[in-house]
Amino acid sequence: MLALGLLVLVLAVPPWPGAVAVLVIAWTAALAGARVTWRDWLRLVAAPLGFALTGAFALAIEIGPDGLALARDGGAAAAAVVIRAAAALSCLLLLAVTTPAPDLVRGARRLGLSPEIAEMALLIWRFLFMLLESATAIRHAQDARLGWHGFRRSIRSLGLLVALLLPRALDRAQRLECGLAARGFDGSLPMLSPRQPVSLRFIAATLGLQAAVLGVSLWWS
Amino acid sequence: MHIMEGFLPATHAVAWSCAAVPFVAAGAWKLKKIVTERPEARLQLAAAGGFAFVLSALKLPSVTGSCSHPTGTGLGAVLFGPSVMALLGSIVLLFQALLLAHGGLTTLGANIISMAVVGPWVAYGLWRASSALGLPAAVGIALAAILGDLATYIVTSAQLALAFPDPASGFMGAFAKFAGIFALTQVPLAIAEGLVTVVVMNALVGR
Amino acid sequence: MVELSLEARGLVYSWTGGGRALDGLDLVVRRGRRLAVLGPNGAGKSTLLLHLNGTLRPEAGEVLVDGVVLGHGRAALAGWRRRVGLVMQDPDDQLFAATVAEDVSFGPLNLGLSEAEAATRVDEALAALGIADLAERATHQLSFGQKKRVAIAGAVAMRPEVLLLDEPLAGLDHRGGVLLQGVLGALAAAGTTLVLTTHDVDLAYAFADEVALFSNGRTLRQGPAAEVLADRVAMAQAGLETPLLLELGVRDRAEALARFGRR
Amino acid sequence: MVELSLEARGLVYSWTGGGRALDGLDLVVRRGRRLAVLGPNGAGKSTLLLHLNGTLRPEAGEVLVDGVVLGHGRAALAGWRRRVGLVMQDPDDQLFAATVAEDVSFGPLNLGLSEAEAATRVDEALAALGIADLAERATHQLSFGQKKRVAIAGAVAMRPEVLLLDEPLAGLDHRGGVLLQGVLGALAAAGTTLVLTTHDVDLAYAFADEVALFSNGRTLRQGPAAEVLADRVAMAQAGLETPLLLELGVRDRAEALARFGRR
Repeated sequence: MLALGLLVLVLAVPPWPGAVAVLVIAWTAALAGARVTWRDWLRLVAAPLGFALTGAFALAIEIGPDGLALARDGGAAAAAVVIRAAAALSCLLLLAVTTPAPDLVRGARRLGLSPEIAEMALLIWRFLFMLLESATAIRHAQDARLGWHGFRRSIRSLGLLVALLLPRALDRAQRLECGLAARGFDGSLPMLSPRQPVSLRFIAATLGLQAAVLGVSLWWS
Repeated sequence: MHIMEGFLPATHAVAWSCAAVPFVAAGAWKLKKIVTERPEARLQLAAAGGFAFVLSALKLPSVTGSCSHPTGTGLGAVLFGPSVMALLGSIVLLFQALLLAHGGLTTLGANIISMAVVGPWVAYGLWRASSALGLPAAVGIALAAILGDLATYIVTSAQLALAFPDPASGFMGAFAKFAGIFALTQVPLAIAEGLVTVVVMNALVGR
Repeated sequence: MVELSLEARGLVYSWTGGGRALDGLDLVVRRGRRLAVLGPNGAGKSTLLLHLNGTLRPEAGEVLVDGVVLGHGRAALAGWRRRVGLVMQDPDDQLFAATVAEDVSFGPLNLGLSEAEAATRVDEALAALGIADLAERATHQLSFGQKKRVAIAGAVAMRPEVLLLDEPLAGLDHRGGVLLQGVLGALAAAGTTLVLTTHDVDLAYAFADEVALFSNGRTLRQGPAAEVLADRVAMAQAGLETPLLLELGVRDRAEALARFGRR
Repeated sequence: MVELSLEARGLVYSWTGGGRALDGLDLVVRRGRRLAVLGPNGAGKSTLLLHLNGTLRPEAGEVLVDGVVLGHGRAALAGWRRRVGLVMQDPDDQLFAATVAEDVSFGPLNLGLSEAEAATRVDEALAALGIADLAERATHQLSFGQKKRVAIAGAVAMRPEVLLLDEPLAGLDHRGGVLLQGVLGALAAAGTTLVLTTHDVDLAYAFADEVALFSNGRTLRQGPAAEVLADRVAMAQAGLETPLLLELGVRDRAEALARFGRR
């Protein structure tokens, strides 16, 4: 909730000072509020760094009549985009570390998402963890037999891994079908969704904070 | 190639999301049709979605970046048809954003278009064309994987160019810029992925 | 109350590609008892369980519930599965939902119960398995032992008369095994008929009233646990060892369990 | 020959999202011995093995091979894995190729051996595991016990000095377990140092020279098998039972094994 609201704000307001304020709030909320360790948080933040840098580089240059050149104001424009993206990313991650994805799917369902899609999303969620576990185990086993030393071997190992994983994924689906049949599976997947308590005080505080960020950035510019 | 969270301006984010809606809705409609006809396909579809996610989480050797979407979604497209992949791909993209910080929520629409719509359709079309031409399955699928990858990357570059046109040379200049810079990372990635796909096909056929 | 609960007569089933999984198999499950289906790997134990709850259809032979031959039509199967629950060996083959409570509610809702009734059943089943505190936990974060208990809760929530368990203790350590045996004992005491497959002779001895000894898709011998397990000829034929306690001459099970408190 | 082979000093490793898998773990593996790493599920046994062959990198602490701290650079890791082989618990995770011979050749070919040399290694490894007749079989058609042995052959073909085995007997029935123990015994006799993890106290007693007792990511006690297993306080702390044979007062392992011929 806090994270989603902030995310909208980031795109709506100019990067300075709105995005910077959001960045600070998101980091504080994650590290102090949600008690994420620095190590985990930095690892998450670092993931899309490559995209940010190459993308920003593209923004900073221009193709003029005499070929490539540093763009006028390109540096500033690139910096603005990067700051905004960093703030937005922080909001996304704040959401990711505080709210499990199934809760989001259930929330979306309450807001009118069709049950088939919600069910499919939740099933994919379950499958992806099972398959991720298998993939990690296979990767470790290959590594132990020197399968990931050198480019050619790595390509081969990865290919073998994927080839092993695909039939496994389908096999898993078949076995799950068998296991669910024993519990009366007839094609639909009914289940009781947990209800989440909503804190009014939290919502009020969130809205207040967001209004403050909006106000400050509008006043500044 | 995922456009990261917050990289697109608000108007573009909204526009791409709107553009993605009909495809996802069509995918949802197709999904309903498939599961009414074959209830057991539900679990297979979910397995395919999970598989596509795991592929995207695997690191490709010696190249920065990870396996991209087309292998997984392309494969799903071959199994279940490309239209339903728009939906599965969207779900997978959402989870990627949340779990791996690949892509994002505001850029979800743009990423859906490039990776869950264009990628699978290109891969599917190539696969159909190659089987119609009587090419070996391995060749067709490798081609589908490589070109599906490249198509995705071209679309992404175009999306970025539209959002940030070059002050001097406009859209075309910006497109050349983004495409040129991302080629450094994306072309080796596509080739590596094509090679991997060949190994995959050989191993699957050998089984 | 009839004493007989489930019965398999001359079941035959082949794998695709040849090879008989079941080869004229007979088995009798008596109401309120604990039956261990004991045999080496590949003897056809899991395949049997899938027949006993109607998931697989035999090529020949039949399965009877309370003396009535069961069909494989939609309605017949639904009634069958209401009465006979199955817990598979790998809990990942049975858990599909994102959280524990959601998963356990699947069976009761399929029975056509209301949301409120289903919620009661979920609480009851989680309590019976001693995992009420896991209700809101994410399925993929559970340990193997926890997953096993959630899978069993999913079956228990449907209140079956007979509960089939495939290798319920496989992969569990001592503490996990003891815990699960306690839970199964309580279910048995509450009147549920239990059928479990295992290749662990000590478990069969410690837990079952009756043992059916399996080999190559057939029942070599079925009878009281201590008798069957002490039959050296049949046990050797099935490729199994005599339980250590029996070998040491501790014939009385109650005494054995009291003296060694194992498992 | 140095007596020391592998050593772990103060290993610390946390899962993403908190929770310590290893919490200052120490372990000594002596050359030519059979060490059982014994502990309940979730004690960190598998995580330890992944550190001992360099797959995982500890947050603190270090692993030494013959007294030299091992780095995680490319070259160092290659040398490390050449000397320390790993066999994981689920054979389905480590059989990648279509046929048995092809799969077993994966490691030798990665060592840079020629096809002819690799073929020799494959034959040798299959013979050591007693499965020379399976060479041309498709991996997915094997039984569970056969798969386990093929997986071990895949590691043995690299001729490691130390072989790490994660729960090697899990899921095997009596006959399969006896067979595999024979094979492991032969490998040990040929000079391979064996480290196996298990939660089965009887297996640890029957098979290991030395036992390292694990609990919550730490070594509670390491020493001669009979001593550690008879330490009731430490065993209870790890949530394990005393092996039945020890409990019965059969102190001499050779005698125990001769008398009962179990496992």
